[in-house]
Amino acid sequence: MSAQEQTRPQTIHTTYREAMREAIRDALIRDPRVFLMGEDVGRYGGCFAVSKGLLEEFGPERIRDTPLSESAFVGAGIGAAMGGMRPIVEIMTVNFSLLALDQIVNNAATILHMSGGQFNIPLVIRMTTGAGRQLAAQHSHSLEGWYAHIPGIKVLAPATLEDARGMLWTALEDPDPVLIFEHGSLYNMEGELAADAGAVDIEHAAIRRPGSDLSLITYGGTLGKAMQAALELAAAGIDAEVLDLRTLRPLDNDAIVDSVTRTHRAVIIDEGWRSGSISAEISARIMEGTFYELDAPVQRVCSAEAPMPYPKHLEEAALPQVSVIVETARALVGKRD
Amino acid sequence: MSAQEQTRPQTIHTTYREAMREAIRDALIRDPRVFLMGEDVGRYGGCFAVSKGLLEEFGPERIRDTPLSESAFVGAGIGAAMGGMRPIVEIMTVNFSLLALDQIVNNAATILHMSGGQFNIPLVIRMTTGAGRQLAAQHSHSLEGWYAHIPGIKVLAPATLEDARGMLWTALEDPDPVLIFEHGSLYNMEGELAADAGAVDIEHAAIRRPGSDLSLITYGGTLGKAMQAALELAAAGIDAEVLDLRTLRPLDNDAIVDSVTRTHRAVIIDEGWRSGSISAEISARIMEGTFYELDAPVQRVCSAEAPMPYPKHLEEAALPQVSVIVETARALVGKRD
Amino acid sequence: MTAITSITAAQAQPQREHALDLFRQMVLIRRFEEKCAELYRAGKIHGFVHLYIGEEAIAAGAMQALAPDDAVVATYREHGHALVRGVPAPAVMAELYGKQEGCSRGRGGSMHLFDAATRFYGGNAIVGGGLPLAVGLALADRLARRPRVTACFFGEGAVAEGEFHECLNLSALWKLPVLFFCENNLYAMGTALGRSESETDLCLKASSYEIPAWPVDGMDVEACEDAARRAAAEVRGGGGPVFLEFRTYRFRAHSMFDPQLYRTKQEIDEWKKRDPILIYDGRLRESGLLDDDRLKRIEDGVAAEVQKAVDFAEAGTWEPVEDLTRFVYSERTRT
Amino acid sequence: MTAITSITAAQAQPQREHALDLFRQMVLIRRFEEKCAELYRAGKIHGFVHLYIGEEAIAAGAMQALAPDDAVVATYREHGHALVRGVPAPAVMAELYGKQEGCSRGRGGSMHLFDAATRFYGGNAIVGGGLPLAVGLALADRLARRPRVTACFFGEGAVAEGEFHECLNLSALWKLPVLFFCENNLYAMGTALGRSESETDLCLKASSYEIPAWPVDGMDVEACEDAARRAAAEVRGGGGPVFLEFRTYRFRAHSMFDPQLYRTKQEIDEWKKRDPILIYDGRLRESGLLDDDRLKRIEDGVAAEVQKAVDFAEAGTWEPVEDLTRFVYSERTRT
Ligand SMILES: Cc1ncc(C[n+]2csc(CCOP(=O)(O)OP(=O)(O)O)c2C)c(N)n1
Ligand SMILES: Cc1ncc(C[n+]2csc(CCOP(=O)(O)OP(=O)(O)O)c2C)c(N)n1
Ligand SMILES: [Mg+2]
Ligand SMILES: [Mg+2]
Repeated sequence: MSAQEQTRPQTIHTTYREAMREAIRDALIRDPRVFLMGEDVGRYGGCFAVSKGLLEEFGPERIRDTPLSESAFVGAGIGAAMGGMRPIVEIMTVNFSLLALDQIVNNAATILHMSGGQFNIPLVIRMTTGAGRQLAAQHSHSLEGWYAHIPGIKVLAPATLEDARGMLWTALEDPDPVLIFEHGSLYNMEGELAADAGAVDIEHAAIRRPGSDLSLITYGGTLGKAMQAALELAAAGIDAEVLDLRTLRPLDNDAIVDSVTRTHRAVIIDEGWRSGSISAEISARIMEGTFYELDAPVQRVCSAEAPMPYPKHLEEAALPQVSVIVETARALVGKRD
Repeated sequence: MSAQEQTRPQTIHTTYREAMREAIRDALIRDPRVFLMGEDVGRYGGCFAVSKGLLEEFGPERIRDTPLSESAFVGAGIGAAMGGMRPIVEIMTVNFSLLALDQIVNNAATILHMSGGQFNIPLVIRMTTGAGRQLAAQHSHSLEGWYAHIPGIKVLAPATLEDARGMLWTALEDPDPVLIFEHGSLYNMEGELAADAGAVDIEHAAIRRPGSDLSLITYGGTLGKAMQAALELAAAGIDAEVLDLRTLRPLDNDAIVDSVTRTHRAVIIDEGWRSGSISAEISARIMEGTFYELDAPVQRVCSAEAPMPYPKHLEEAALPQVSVIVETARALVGKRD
Repeated sequence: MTAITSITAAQAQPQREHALDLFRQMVLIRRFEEKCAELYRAGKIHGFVHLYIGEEAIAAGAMQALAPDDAVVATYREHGHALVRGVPAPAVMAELYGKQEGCSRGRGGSMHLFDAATRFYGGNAIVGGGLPLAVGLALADRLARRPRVTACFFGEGAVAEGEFHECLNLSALWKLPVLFFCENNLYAMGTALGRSESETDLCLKASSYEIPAWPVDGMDVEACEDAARRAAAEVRGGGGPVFLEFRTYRFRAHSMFDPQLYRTKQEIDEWKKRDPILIYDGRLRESGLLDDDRLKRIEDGVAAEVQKAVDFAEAGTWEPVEDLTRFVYSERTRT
Repeated sequence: MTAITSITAAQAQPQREHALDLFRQMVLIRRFEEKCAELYRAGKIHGFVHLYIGEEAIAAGAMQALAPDDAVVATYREHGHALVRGVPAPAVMAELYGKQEGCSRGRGGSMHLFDAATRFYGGNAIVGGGLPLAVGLALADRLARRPRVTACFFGEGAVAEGEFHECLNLSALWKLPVLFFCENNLYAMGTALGRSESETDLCLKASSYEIPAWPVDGMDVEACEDAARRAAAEVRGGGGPVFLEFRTYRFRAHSMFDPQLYRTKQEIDEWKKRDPILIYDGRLRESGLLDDDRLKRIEDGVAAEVQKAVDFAEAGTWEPVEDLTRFVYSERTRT
């Protein structure tokens, strides 16, 4: 055992928001080609305060406030990436990204392939996703799984402080467009982070809790709920594994299949609307990859198929909840044959 | 047996394109609130000649050419529907619908729910979908399955002359937004249609060929390929059932589960990119609905996960083909345990 | 191009009752929203709430040009518009609480007020998202040969969105009866107009679609009313849309979470001298229509109305969880 | 607002060689595309093909203003732009055949010509879809302090798209070096300009963003060159974007499937009198630069070049099916 391994790394107490900000700062310092552009990233201090202070530190050329023109500034990010820069484009929330979808799907995702490999697009697009803050039907979408349908882009969903801190740099080093979805309810998440935390891989899912009785498969905003459910299940004598997908495109198929091959049962937890969500893809992958190892049908805990209502009680009823995960898992394990 | 049933109905020889045009004509004649609006639906004669001749018959108020402004004219369709009209909005192809996605997802799909039931939106949006005509990466998308993720809208995929003729009126009678996806390769499809063909139900999938050995589940542009595959399988002694989903949202869950419960095996054929396609949802529904009846894992035949290349041989390689369906089905049936 | 006329403060002596009613409407919005801020802090109202304080003259004035069967489309900053349009204050407050007695059954909250009875089509939280709806409502009226107009309110931030341009063009091309009411409060969240538009004269943009357009003093309720009436008359005449730029200022933060780093206290104080209620108060006193006594009666009446709204909201009930997916699709049978 | 100046036919006597080269470029485009039409009918080329015939003066003239390290963004009607920009004719033709020797490896076809060597960024089949890319390329140059410009060609139909407006505003606001080259051929498929724009003076739209803009006779190759040079000089000076409206006409159908119900034969014939090649032919003859003999040599040279392109395409190979998913993501390792 080396000296390094013996010393426990120093940690700092931080939040998901600060980890994300540090990641942006770090990138701006490391690479002069990096700049941040989006609505109110500068003078306002960032819609969710992620970019607060960066304008003062890096100036308006590199912390670039844009007009309300999602299609133009996302497309300009694509062009700037082709022109040799490393743009980080922030779309305030995933709901507004629909206005830029043509640029993302018809340009960012296609140009490398349809140019026969000539023009790659090293662009990072960050956006907030998800519900939980009573923002109602036009501000609560979870469309990261939907984006994961598009070949040519990569889709990340950092769920931990490490990933909030580390995924951005890896994404910026990637030669292709990478979308990072930050769940709005995570920004205030606090915890310890290694003082020297840095880039992380974006190719592998992570087992956040090993277990043997069933796999809880999830990502992003629902990881915390899955962990909580695993705790409650443990109390009931059920040993749940929690798999954090981390990257939704490309999916880490091996990790999914391995986990379920060991546990023989799976519950997928996904804040997207159930029908056509990424949870369906995961279920299909399990079907295809380890059908004969399944002891019971894979289950899904997703959001109710309705636009998100404003009042707290209805929003909670619409979203995946710990109690439902626990219940679903218990029923599944009970169904042993 | 009544006299009516004994007389074989008169049929006419027609095409999918003409059936669609007759459906539009019929709607314009029946209901003065109906109008057609979109790019080049009038003077040009319709991008795929569907609306040819309608301008002359109904005039420019009701056959309304629009500027290249997808977001505005789709949104105007939503507004006009709320204002008491029954608009048929044509988006030239699904690729351009991305420019109108904000209006479809954030307004059309949400307003009834978030207004507490006050404002329904009796809007029909028609668009061409799919590949097969060497139109390359920006004109060959199959996003109907993607749209099927959105609660609040309905998604139809007419694959037969009857459905091309009959789905529109039913969609117009529906109080909510309905999207109709017409696969571009179907327009020239010829065949016999009952002279008195009219509205059809949009709630049920249809068994286009009954069978007992496995279910081929598909819709829209790939129905023909599935039927052809069933023929070839029959020659090899395998009796395949072909289920045409017809409506992708809401899915006819019972039909899917019933069919697979009888055949114990399923192959889903879908022109969408595999990951996150509607085929994943169907696989997940089978997992959830009839897992214990499955004799083998459900398989999917989808498009390659790449932007569509232009040359014929690559386009064909990218798309689901009869030979692959047959091969997949044979392997699946061989896998009896 | 269309001539640009500057409308200064109203000249005509308004009817006594009407003037006091305008004043009262502004006071109602102000007190209602002050209460909202209080209730937000008290944890009764949640989510995003955008106050209209400082901009009351626009809704109060412009809405006078509309008849009951005209339509209104607004943004997420629409409490004032809903109140002046006639959505009952209790129904608005109950909506902010999320109670099922709210004007959107409690499902919309502050950003999504809807009301069929007054043809109030939202409450849209996507910047620019309401404009196409307004164009479509006007198209329906045109096709049905109904002499209605649709008023569409939006902030100057929306001018940068592509949808703004598509909608101006489409409505002008088809000569549709839309009133584009741009509320230029100089900021879109933290982005000053000069940092979002290369040309800050917004009327020029409307002119580039052959749409008549002129700026209005948005702090003067009578100027707002006059301009809106003139515009509405033009639109009803069949000449197509009109664009008005109401120049105003929001006195409060963008929403409840805004440290306002992007503007100075002095700038805010400067504008507060032009408080539309203050100004109109002065004018009404000058012309003898208002005195302390009458003011008190107005304030008392408004306070009672606001209290009634709060009581109604407090007494309201939660929509049962079982109804979560009701109205994803219509319950009505075919029409 | 910006002054609008009308540029008439070029005044300066161009250099002899340069003039003949301009002429030759136009002839190359014409003959190349005539061959395309023939090959399409022969089943060698497929998909959507949009011919530029009639509009050659714009690409041939405007491209002269660009240096080798400037960038070009075009539309689906871009054969001419690619050829003049220097993408080798054989590589273009092989692309139309779908052969892997094509400039996009055969994957793009007619609507998606790409070429890194000449900084030719497509070939975009979404109307308006290339404009944001041009803005971004220019932004990169600005941030990297490179004195380059980006020329963005698009049709007048794109002016109705929201993206057009967002991009004009963004580039003007940030003073980015973009040349917006609008090819106004009066029709977007079957939709005449007057049926798609309420205000058909396109330069007015650019002016509403404070972008200098003027119309150019798009049938006069020297006028196109002069205007583009003037615009490029202005843009290189750091003043931000310039918008040029090239007035032109397409002589052929929109694509290969268009019965042209929306315009009359007379109208087409009227415009054909202004055929840019015919006009320049006349002018060159007048000034003694062209005679039958020289014309024959040019035509022969072009014919040989086109034939070489066809031969190259014919001899080209199909990309192996195994490569179908290559370049969905980059093969390069991290940069
Ligand atoms: C398409 C879209 N982008 C971004 C936002 C976030 N956002 C909400 S309000 C706002 C500012 C809008 O400013 P303006 O239109 O001037 O209206 P105001 O708030 O000043 O009344 C922004 C950026 C949004 N709601 N929609
Ligand atoms: C967003 C979008 N909508 C519709 C189309 C279909 N379409 C292709 S070309 C075209 C006409 C464009 O006209 P214009 O911009 O004037 O260019 P031109 O073809 O005249 O060169 C249309 C409607 C498209 N490609 N993209
Ligand atoms: Mg504003
Ligand atoms: Mg054109």
